[in-house]
Amino acid sequence: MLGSGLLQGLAVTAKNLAGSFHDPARYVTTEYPEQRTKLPENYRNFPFLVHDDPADPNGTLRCVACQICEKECPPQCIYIVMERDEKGKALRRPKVFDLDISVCISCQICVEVCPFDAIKMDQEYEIATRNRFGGLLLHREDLSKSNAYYHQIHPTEAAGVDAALAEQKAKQAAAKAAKAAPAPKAAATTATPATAATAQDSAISPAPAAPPPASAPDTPANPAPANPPPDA
Amino acid sequence: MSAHPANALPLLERLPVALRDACTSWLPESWRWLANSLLSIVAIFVVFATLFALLTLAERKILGRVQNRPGPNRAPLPFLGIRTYGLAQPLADGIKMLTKEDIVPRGADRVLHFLAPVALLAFSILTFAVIPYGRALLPVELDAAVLYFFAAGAATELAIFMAGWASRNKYSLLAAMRALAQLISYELPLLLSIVPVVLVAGSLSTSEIVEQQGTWLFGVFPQWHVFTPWGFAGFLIFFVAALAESNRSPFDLPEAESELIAGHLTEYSGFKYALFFMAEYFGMCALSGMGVTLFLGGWQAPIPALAFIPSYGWFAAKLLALLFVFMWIRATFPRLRIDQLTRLAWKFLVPLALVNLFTAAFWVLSSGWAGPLAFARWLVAGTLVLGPFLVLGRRLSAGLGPRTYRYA
Amino acid sequence: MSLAFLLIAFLTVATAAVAMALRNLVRSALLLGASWAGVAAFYLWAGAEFLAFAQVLVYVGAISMVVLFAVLLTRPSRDEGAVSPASAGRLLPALIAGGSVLGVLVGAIVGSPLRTAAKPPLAFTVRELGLQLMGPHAASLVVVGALLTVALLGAVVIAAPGRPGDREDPR
Amino acid sequence: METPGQIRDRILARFSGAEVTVVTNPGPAAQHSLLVGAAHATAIATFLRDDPVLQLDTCSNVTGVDWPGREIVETVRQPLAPEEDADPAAPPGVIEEKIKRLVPGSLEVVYHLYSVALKHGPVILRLRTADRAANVTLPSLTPVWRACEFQEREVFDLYGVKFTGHPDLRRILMWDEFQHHPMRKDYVEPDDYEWEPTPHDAVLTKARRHYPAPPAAPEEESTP
Amino acid sequence: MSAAGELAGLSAAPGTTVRAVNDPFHGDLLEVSMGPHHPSTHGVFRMMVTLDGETVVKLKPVFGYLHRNHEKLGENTTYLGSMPYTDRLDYLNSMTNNWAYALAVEKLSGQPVPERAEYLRIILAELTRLLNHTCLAGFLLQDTGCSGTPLMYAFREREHILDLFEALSGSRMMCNYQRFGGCRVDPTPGWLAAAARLVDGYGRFLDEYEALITGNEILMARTQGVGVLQPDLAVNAGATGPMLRACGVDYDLRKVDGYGFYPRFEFRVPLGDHGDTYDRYMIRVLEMRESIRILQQALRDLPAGPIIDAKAKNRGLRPKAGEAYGRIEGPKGEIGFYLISDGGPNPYRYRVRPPSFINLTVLEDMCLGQTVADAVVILGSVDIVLGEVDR
Repeated sequence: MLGSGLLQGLAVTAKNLAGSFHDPARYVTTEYPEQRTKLPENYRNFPFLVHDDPADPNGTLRCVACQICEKECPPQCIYIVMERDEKGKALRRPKVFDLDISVCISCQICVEVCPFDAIKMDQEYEIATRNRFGGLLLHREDLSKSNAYYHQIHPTEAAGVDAALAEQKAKQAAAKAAKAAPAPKAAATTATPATAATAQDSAISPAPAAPPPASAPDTPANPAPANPPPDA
Repeated sequence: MSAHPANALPLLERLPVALRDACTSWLPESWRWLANSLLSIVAIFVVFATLFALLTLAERKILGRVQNRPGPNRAPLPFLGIRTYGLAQPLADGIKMLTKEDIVPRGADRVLHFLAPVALLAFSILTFAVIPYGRALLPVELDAAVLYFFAAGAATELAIFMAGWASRNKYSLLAAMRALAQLISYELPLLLSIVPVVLVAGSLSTSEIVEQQGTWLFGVFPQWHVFTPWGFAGFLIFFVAALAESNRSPFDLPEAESELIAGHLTEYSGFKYALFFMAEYFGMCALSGMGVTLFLGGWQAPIPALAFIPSYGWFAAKLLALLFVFMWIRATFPRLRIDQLTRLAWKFLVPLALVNLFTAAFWVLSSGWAGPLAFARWLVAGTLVLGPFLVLGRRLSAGLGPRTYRYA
Repeated sequence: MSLAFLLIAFLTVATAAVAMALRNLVRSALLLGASWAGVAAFYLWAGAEFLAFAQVLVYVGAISMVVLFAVLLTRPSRDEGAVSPASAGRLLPALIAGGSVLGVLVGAIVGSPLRTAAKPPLAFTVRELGLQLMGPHAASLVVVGALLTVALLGAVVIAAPGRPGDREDPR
Repeated sequence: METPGQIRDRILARFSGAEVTVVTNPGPAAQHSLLVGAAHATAIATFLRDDPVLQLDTCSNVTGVDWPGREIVETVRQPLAPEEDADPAAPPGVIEEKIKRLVPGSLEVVYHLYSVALKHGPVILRLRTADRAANVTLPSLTPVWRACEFQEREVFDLYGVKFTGHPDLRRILMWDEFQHHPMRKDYVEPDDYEWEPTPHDAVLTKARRHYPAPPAAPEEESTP
Repeated sequence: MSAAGELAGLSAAPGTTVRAVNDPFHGDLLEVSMGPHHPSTHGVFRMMVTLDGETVVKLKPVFGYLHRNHEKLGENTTYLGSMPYTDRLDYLNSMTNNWAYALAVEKLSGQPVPERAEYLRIILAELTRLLNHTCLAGFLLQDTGCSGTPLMYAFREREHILDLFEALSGSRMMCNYQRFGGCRVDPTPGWLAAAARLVDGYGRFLDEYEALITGNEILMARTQGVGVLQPDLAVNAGATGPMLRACGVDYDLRKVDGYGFYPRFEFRVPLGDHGDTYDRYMIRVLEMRESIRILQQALRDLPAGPIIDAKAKNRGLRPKAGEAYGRIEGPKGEIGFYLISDGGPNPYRYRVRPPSFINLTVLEDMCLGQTVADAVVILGSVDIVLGEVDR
C-alpha cells in the first residue's frame, strides 16, 4: 500500500516524541553548565607533573628532566631544561618544564614512555584562556600537582603506580642493605650488586644515549614570550 | 445567524459576542457595523500573531522532542532573567529579526522588493475573514465564502513571483519559478478536493457547511465529513495539497533547496524575512482552519454530551491538532525532488480528486438508502475511493519498493 | 454615481493606463493584474460576490501568472531593440484603428437596453446562481466547458516536445 | 598465486624486449616486487589485468617514492701484483680500496595490484624514472586501471612525476599555482615560521634565526 | 530563459559562485561551484558542477582544502609518534585507522600479536563499523532533506559507543589505542559487560531505525535508481567497501585476506544487485547486523591472557630495512598503510591508502545525467571524510 512506509516513519517519530518525556533513553541532553556527565576513569585531557610532597611542589617532582618525553612527543610541545648547580653538575630536576597545551594533542605517549611515572594525564577540561600566547603555555608550577590529586582522578592507575614505586624502593633498599652488609666480603662480590644497583640506577634514570652535552650554546634558549613578536 | 437564540447558550459560549456588543453598544446604529468588524479584525490579528509566535516555538520544541532533545529553553525573560522553558524564545527571535540589518541588493527593483512580503502577508491575512471560529464567531458572513478563501490564497503566488523577480538574482528567479510551478500544480487538487464538500453541503458558505456537520449518528458518532469515504479521501488530498501550498516539509523545495538555491528568500533579511515566515505560518493556520471547517466539523463538538465546552474551544483544539500533524510530518519525512513533486500532483492527486467527485455524487444520490442498503452504500463508496488509490499508487511507485539482498 | 463607484473606476482605468505606459514589462504585467482586481471590485460594488471572487481567483490568481510567465520566457533579447518610437507616418492608421474600435464599443453600450438599476438587486444566493446555470443556461455552460477543454488540449499538443518543427531536444 | 619470479618469466616470455627484474623485499613481510621498464609498462599492465591466471583487475594503491642520489662508499679488494721476490706459495697480498660511487637518484612509483575476481594479490609493480630532475616522465596506467587516476595525480602533485597518457593530469591536493613538490626528500619548507612557545631542537634553530636572542635573558641551558 | 542568463552582477547564495556559460545551441550551461563552504558536502569539499537546466553535465571534484601532508609528517616522526596522527585520518573511525597502521608495522617488523589483543581489535573495529554506518544513514537522510531526525537518532547511538571508547582508551574519537604487537589498555569486566549490553540493544535500535527509513516511499523515490554504478567500472576504478559490494561484487577483506581472527567468526557479506544509492544504504544496514553477530561471538569467547606481546617494542622501534603493505576492511573500504623502512627510527616512506579518496574517482560517472538534488545524495552515499580524502 503506498503510504505504509510513511505511516511507519510517523509511528517511530511519535514513539520518540512520547518517549522523550518519560524514557531516559530517549532524552539524552545533559544541559552542560548546570548538569555534568560523570567522566570515566580513563578519561585523559592534558598532562600534568606528579609531585610527592605537597609542601614543596617543585622540589619533590618525580620528573628527573631526562627529556625522553620531549623527544617522543609527536607534536613536540614539551620543553625541558635540567637544573644545574653553580658547578654545572646536573641536579636531575627540571629547572624549566614548559608544556604548550595549544599544540598538545593529548595522545598520552609522554605518559607511556616516561620511565619515572612523573607525567600523567589530567581530567581538567575547562582551561580556556583569553591570552593566546602565554595563557596556553603551562610552566612547571602550573603543571605540578600532588600525588593525592592523581589518586583522586585515576584511582586504580594511581594505586598501581604507587605499588610499583614502593616495590622498586624496597628492592633498592634491599640492594643497598645487601651492599652495606657484605662490605667486608671480597671486593668482587660488591661489583655484582654495584653493577646491579647501577643497572637499577640506569633503569631509574636511563640517561639519553648521548651524555648531556657539557657546553650549552650561550644564547638563552627560550625567547621571552612576554611580548608576542609581531607576525611576519 | 445561527438558529439557536443567543441567550439560550451557556455563558462561555456567548462570552466573545457579549464582549463585543458591550464595547460597541454606545455607538449609533450605523457606526456599529464598522466598529464590530474593526474589533474582529483586531481580535483575529492578536490571536493569530501570538499563535504564530507560539507556533515557531512549538515547532522547534516538537522537532527537539522528536529528536530526543529539549528544544529551546534558555531564552530568559528580558529584564527578569528567569528562564521560562523557552516561552521567551519567540520574543528573542522577534527582537533579533527586528534588529537585523535589512539589506536590499543594489540591482533590486526596490518597489517590488518591498511590496512582495507585504502583499504575501496581506493576502494570507485576508483568508482569515471567512473561517467560522465559533458558533457566532464568523467575521464575515459571505455566501461564497469558500471561493473567497481560495481567491485570496491564489493571489499569494503573485507575491512570491514578485519576491523572486525583484531580488534581481538569477537564483531567486529560478527558485520563484519552481515555487510557482509547485503552487499552481497543487492548487488544482486543493480546489478539487473541496468541491465534494460543497456538493454535499449544497452551499459555499462556511457557516452552513459547519451546520451540516452538526448532527450525530445514534447520538454518539459525529457526522463530520471526514467520517465518510469521500470525505476521508477528500481530507487526505486536501491535507497533502495544503502541505504543498504552504511549502511545508516533504514539499519545502523552494526555500530549503540545500542543493543549489536558497530560494526566493535569498535577498531578504531582517524584518522582511520575518514577514515571509509570518505569512507562511498564517497560510498554514488558514489552510488548517479551512480544513477543520470543511472536513472536521468546524466548531462542532464530537459528542453532544461535551457540548458545554464552548465551540471556539473545539475549533482551537482541532486547529492545534492539525498544526501538530504539520510539524510531526516536518520532523519525519525527507524532501521530494521537483519532478517527483509535480508528478505526484498531476498524475496522482488530481485524478483521485476527480474520482472523489463521483463518489461524493454517488453518496448524495444514495442518501436515501436505509438498512442493508446503507451498508452497500458504504461498500460502493469505499471501493470507489480505494480502487483508484491502489491502482494509481502502484503506477506511481512503479519500479520502487523494498528489495531483498543476497549474501556471498 | 456613488463615490465608491467613481473611486473604483478611477483606480481601474489608472492602473490600466500606467500598465500600458511603463517600459518595465514585469511591472506593467503586475499593474494589469491590479486593474483586473479593480474589475473584481466593480462586481463587489454591484453585489455579485460570487462573480468578484471568481474574477480574483481566475484573473489575478491564474491569468496574470500566465502573462508573467509569457513575459519572462519571451522577453525580446537586447539586439531586437525597443519598439521604435511613435512616428508621424504611423499616426493615421493608429487613429483609424482606434476610432473604429471606440465606435463599435460606444454603439454597443448605447444600443443595449441597460436599465440603470436604482437599487442593488435582491440578495442573490449562490444556490440560485447554480440553479440558473444548470437550468436555462445549461447549454451555454456545456459549450463554454467544451471550448475550454479543447483550448487546453490544443495548448498541450502545441507545447508537446517531439513535434517535427521544433529544435531537437539537446539531451 | 604465482611468485614474482614466475610472473617475471611469463612476462619475459611474452614481451621479448621488456626488462623486468624482481626486487626482493628483505623485510619479514616478504612482499617482493617487479621492477618494470617504462617502455613496455602499459602493455605489461594490460597483460597482467587480462591474463586468465592472474586477472589483476584492480589497482589498490599507487605510491610515489623518492630515492635521492646517494654516495656509496664501496670497499673493493684488488689482488696486489706479486712482487718478484715473494715466494710463490704465499697468497698474493690484497689491498682494500674505498672508492666513492654516486648512485643516481630516481623517482619511483609503486603499484599494488590485486585480483577481485580470483581474490589474490598483491602483485607489486615498480616504475622508476631516469633521474630526478630532467626526464621524470612515466607512462600512466590510468587507461588500464581507472583507480590510478586520482592517485597518479597525487604522485604528480607531491613528487613531480609526469604521467604520459593520463586523462586529466593536474595538481590534486596543492593549489594549482604551487611550484614545488613537497614530498621530495630535498623539499625545503617555506620559511613562514610562526612563533612557538616551546621551541627545541630543529625548531629552536629556526626560532633563533627568526628572532635574534633578546638581551640578557636569564642564563639557561639548552640541549640540542 | 535567456533573459535570466544575462543578468549581470549576480549575487548568489552563500557557498555558490555562478558563471553563466552562454552556449547558443545549448541554452544556458550553468556552471556552479558547490562548496567548499556548503551545507551538505561533509566538510571542505568542492564540486565544480556544470548544469544544463536541472541535469548534471559535468562534475569535477576539487579537494585539498584540508591537506596537511600527513605522509610527510609520518616520515619526520617515529613509528610510535605516527600512531596518534592516524586517529586524525578518518576522524570518525580512529580504531580502524590505528589497527591498519599497527597491522602494517607488525608486518614490517614481524611482530606477533597475542590472541586477546586480536579479539579486542576485532571488537573495537566492529564497534567502529556500527558507528560509521549508523552515522552514514543519518547523513544520507540529512542530504535528502529530513530535518535532522534520523541523524539525531544515529548520533544518540553513536554517543553510547563513543562512551565505551572513552572509558577504554581515554578519548572519544582520538583513541590512539593500538600498539605494535597488541593493545594499550586491558578492558575491565565492567567495560565488557557494558559493551555486551550495548551490542544486544543495538538490534532493537536498528529495527526502529529501519522502520523510520527503509520503507519510506519518499526515500525510495529519492534514492532508488539514482547514481547507479556498474560492477566492472567499480572494480576497475578501485572502489572498495560497501560501495563495491552494493554493485554485487563479492570482495570483503575480512573474508579475502582473513587478517586478524576473522576466519574464526561466522558472518555473511551482503551484496546488492542494482548498485544505486538505495543499495549502498541498505548494504551498510545489513552489514551492521552482521557486525552485531560478530561482536556477540567475539565478546562471548574473548580469551584471557596478555593484551600486548611480551617482546613488543614500541618506543624506539627500528624495523629492519624492507617494506610492507598492510590493509584492513575499514567501514569506508580498504584502508591500507604502505611502509618502507631503512632501519632508522622514522619510516623512509609512510603511505596511506585512503578508501574515500579513491571511491570519489567514480563520483562523476554516477552523477552524470542525474539532477542537482541527486548529486548531493550520491555524494552522501559515497561516504567521504575529508580528513582521509585530503590527508
